[in-house]
Amino acid sequence: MTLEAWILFALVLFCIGLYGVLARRNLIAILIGIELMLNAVSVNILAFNHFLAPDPAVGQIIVLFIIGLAAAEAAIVLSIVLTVYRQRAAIDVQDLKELKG
Amino acid sequence: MIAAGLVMLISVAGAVVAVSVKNIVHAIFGLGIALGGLALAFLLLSTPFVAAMQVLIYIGGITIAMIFAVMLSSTGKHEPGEGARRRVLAGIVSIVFFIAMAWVVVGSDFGPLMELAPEDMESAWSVQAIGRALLNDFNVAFELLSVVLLVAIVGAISIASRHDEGEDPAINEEGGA
Amino acid sequence: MGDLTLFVPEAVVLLGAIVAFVLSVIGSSYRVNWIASVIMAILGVAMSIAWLGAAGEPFFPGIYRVDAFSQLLKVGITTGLFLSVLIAGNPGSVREHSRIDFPMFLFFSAVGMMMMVSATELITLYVALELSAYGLYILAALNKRQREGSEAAAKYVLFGAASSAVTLFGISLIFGVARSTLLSEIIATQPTPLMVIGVLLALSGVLFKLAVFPFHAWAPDTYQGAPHEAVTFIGTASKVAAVGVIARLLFLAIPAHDSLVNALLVLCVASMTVGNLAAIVQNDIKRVLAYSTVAQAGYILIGLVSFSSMGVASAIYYAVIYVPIVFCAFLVVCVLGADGSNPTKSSIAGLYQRSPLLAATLLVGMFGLAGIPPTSGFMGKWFLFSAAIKSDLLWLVLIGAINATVSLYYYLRIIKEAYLTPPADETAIKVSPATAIAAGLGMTLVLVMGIYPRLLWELAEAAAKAIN
Amino acid sequence: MNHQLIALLTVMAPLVAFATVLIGFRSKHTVASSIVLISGLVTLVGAALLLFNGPVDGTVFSARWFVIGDHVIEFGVLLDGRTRMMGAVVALITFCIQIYSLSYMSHDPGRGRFFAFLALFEWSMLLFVFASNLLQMFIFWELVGLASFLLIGFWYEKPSAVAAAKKAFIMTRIGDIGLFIGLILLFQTVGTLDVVRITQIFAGEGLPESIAPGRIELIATLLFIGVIGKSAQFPLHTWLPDAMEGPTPVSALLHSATMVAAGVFLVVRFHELFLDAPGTMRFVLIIATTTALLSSTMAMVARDMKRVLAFSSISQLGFMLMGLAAGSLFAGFFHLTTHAFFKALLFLCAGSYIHKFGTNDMVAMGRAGAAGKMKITTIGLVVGGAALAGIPPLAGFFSKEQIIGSLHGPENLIFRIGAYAAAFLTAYYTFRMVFLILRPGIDSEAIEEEPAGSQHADAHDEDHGPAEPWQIVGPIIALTLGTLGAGFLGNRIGHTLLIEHIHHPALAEMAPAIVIALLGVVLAWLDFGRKGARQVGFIARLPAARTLFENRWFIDTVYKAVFVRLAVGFAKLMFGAETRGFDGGADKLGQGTVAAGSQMAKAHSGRLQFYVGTAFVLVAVLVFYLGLS
Repeated sequence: MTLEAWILFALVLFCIGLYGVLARRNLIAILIGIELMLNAVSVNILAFNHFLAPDPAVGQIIVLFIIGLAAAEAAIVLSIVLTVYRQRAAIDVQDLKELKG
Repeated sequence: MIAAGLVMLISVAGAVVAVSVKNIVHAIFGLGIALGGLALAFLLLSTPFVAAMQVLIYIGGITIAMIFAVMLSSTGKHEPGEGARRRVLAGIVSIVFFIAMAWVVVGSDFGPLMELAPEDMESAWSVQAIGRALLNDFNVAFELLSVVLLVAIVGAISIASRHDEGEDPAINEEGGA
Repeated sequence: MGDLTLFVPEAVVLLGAIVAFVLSVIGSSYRVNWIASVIMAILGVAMSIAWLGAAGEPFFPGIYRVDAFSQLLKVGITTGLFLSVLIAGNPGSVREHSRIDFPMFLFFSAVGMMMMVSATELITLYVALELSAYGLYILAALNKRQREGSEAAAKYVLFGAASSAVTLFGISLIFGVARSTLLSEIIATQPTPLMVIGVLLALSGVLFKLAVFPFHAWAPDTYQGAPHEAVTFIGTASKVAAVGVIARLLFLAIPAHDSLVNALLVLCVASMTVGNLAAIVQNDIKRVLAYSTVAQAGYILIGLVSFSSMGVASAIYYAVIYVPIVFCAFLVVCVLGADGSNPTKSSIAGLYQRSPLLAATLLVGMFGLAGIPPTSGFMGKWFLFSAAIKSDLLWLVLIGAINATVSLYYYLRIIKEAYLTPPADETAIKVSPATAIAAGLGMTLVLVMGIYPRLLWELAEAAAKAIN
Repeated sequence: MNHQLIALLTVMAPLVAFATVLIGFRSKHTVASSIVLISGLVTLVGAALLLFNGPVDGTVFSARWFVIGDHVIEFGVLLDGRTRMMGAVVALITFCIQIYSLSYMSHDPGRGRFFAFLALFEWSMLLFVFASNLLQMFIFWELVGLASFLLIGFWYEKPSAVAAAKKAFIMTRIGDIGLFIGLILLFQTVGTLDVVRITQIFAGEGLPESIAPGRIELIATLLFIGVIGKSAQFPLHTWLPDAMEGPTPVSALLHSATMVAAGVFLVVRFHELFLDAPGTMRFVLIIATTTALLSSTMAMVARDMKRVLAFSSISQLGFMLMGLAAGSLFAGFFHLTTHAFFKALLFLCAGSYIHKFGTNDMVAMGRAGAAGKMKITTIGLVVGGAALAGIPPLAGFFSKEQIIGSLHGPENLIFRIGAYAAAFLTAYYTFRMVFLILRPGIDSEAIEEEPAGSQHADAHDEDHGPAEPWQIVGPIIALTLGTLGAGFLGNRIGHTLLIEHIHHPALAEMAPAIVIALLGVVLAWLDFGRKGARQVGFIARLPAARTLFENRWFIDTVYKAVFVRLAVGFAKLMFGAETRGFDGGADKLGQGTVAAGSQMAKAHSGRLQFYVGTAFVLVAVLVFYLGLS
């Protein structure tokens, strides 16, 4: 596998994730999409790291940071999802349209 | 080569399931499959430590948390389905973005960069190297990450906390109406 | 390891976060927590000012740089933090049982911002960015009116997460091409198209924070639904930090690429126009301010896309003066919305009869935003436009100036409501001493920096030189 | 005393008064007005000392303000012929009006605030005039606008006053865009903002060679756009008639020595620069002539006395700019000075009548017996009117003669004819006003209906006490004397401006202007003045022209229509989803947008993803663009 192939693979994953973010109505499903996007970035970085990097530890560390941040982000998003659910008894993004000018 | 193809196939298939099935639990399963596939991919990219972390934190942590959230917020009703219009629009946007980026990636020449690639540096791939880097160049980020995790946990608790004492029932009723 | 004393301002703010955390955990009263926070915030401002002239690298080389640039922005950030903490003393729109946590998140977020503007390594930068962002997401969710607060936070966090994924994708491309995350090494790399696109994608996450078109759509909803005190912080300190990071990232790719500048020019014009025109038709004051933020982000971009030392200096200057200006506006929002509701044009009517102090604060804030002398907003625009003309962007200045005139329309309308419309409810508004001090401070800063721009401008020029 | 101290006292006294009153004495009216009057007196004495103890040239007081790149921007007080002369006029007129306001505003509950704003107004104007640096000039130019906004909207209970204040502020700000960009461009071109330096540079020394062709024209045009807004020239003139909503002393101030005069003074100040831009000067001449003619026609049909005066101000400002554009600094500046006297006088007389009779309508004033009851005011009116009409030997005659004289040569023929026409119309409408008030016709048909403009004969302006108390009579007498005498000060003014040769036209040259002015007066007498006149102007017999003039050539209407269209179209295009619940306010602009907005609001639910998607598409477009280049 070439570097291009890996990057294109990452891009495919990223866009599938993007599709999930844009198309899904369930807030948790949107979060799934975001996780896919983040993972696509990880693939990208490790691919660059594998083929190009002079210091392979750096790429791995970036990915570890991404994983850590993703976990933190998921915690916050999920807690917000819970409050949304408490207020509206649903986690449908289409219900989130009360704020408007 | 074949292994890589297979891994990619598994990941993409899992991802497609994750974003398309109606049942949210199934979608999380799809995500789990995709993440597992990616863990294998990381192995192929010669980063076993990251692959292990992926399994531990992502599959073991984040997806489980999602399942908990689903259980806590289950409406008991059927999941809301997406209309065709939404899907088509989302698909178009994703494809446009993909084409734009793929065009750039395919168009760029990685040859010169490859030439600069170093000889095999086995030692640099080791867990020790990661540890060393974390305590040198990345120590600020590493400390900061621990703060981020603290904030996230405290924040999640704070956001999700209810007030059972009923301090201002008026506002609660109004808000919860 | 370098000279760790350079880290004192950040350390003080971090200490403030820890103090607030401990006080919240041991369950002290909000009053105690707030007083401690105010003291720590004052210390933070004092330390930032004391460390203004500092320069060096407190940690391993290349990771984190303390210089005139970062220190000036830190002063802006801590000022925003201090003012936001000060205004959070009154019963506001933060929900009761989370109020005790409120200052802690302000401080944590501020730490993230301060480290953002000093970080010279992409991962450190990114983690700091996320720290500040997470703090803001949490703050946005703590509204008394939970239905609105949760919606605002959900929109904010999802939009934010999507744009931070794009940012990360950009960072991965930069890393791939430059094979390093140190800005000093990235700058030395010959920028390829892939890298320029990486910079563009990486910028999008920061443009999101600054609420630049097309990453602005969260702003109106979040401003409307988040607690007033949180929006005060989002509207002030986070903008300063974002300007700092944009300036840093731009220097990675622009020297070789006009097209990135052109792309930003488009965003700049679109931001100003969209923000101003949409603000005209809003009724909720917080929404007006949100769209005005979008427009102001456009003005700031004028300085950055001028891409000269003076341009960067003017953007920094504007970002810093912007803090007290916006604060003046939000102070009034906080006081009027003390019951948790959002002030609208009708609730602002007759403010002058109900509280001359608040009306004056609003007046100063609005004139500052509109750029009418002798407020600092005018000097800010003068510097921005001068920089643009120096870079032969006369047409951009023309668009900017027309936009400034359009914006006058809605700013004046708020003033008109406050001064010229009879109030529906004539009871005088009680202003607490802390709020009165905050109002006086805000107005003084706006006017002094407008009448005497010299000191700050010299600092901004030094900052722009430092980043070059 | 040295000049530095005098200058400082002169320009700063009003600020001190403003701050003191606003902080401490807003509701102690007597104290407030006394403080402001004292400051006005200090300023007047100071300005007079500066004027007569000359010549002191150059910046007498300056402080380093800030540094931009290598350029030092200084904040200072500049004394030269132009500033000393203008400063004295400002101080004198303002002081007269402050005294007048003592009586005029004596029953207003907010007069403490009023006097504070007057002081602010004076201070801004003085520092604008004395500014040693263009940026400082701009800041005080804006402050003048701000102060006039506060004063026009002073009676905020009146919605029309508030709308007028806003209109004035925004209209002049449109012009300010030009000025602002012009001054930045000027700064980039010549590398300095120092007024003296700029004057020297454009007077012939050291203009950088490398300036792109047309650059100076561009700068001058941009500066002039600011003047168009401030001095109410066509096509931004529409705010000035509406600004009548403010108290009458404010109008007097606004129309004579401050605000509108600021625009003309800017051209005076940078006359050297304008002279270096002949193309722009031609443009100025065209605009100024158009304005002078257009607003004269509007004045011919107005019934509201203040409106007639407002239109005449616009027209006279056009005259001043014509003189300046024809190249004669002296003519323009001379007319600015004399006009300040007689226009302030006319407004004070108008205020006096309005105060007494509670109406702005000239016909109603006449019927109420204005002529008999108020002797001194009536003398003032006649003198001021004659000066405005250009009857020798009053102030207006000489300065107008200078302007017409400056329009010599075949290339200016058309403008010369325009000037004569405008002068004729001026004489006509001025004496229409005089006759309507002084010789009320018994069978006057003019009293068919109350025109809309006179409805707001201010509720505040009621008949209180004696018709002509000293506070009102004093300033009127002073200004009457000024109007009688100012015409003969030409040499003195020329001397102060350091102009060596003033052309004194011979009687033969003056003859056409005198004849034309007298013709105007005679026609007005035939229409309005003679015994048994029907008091219907000849315009009224031309329905088409009358409609056109009464609707002010439909310029306001066109503006409204165009802007509403634009706003609605734009809203439909872009902001459908984001516009709801707007209360419309006074403007149609908003209503159209709301209608368009609420329609679109339904189309975009689930907006979060809509916007995320939009952002991604736009990023993709940018990526394509970057990839292509």
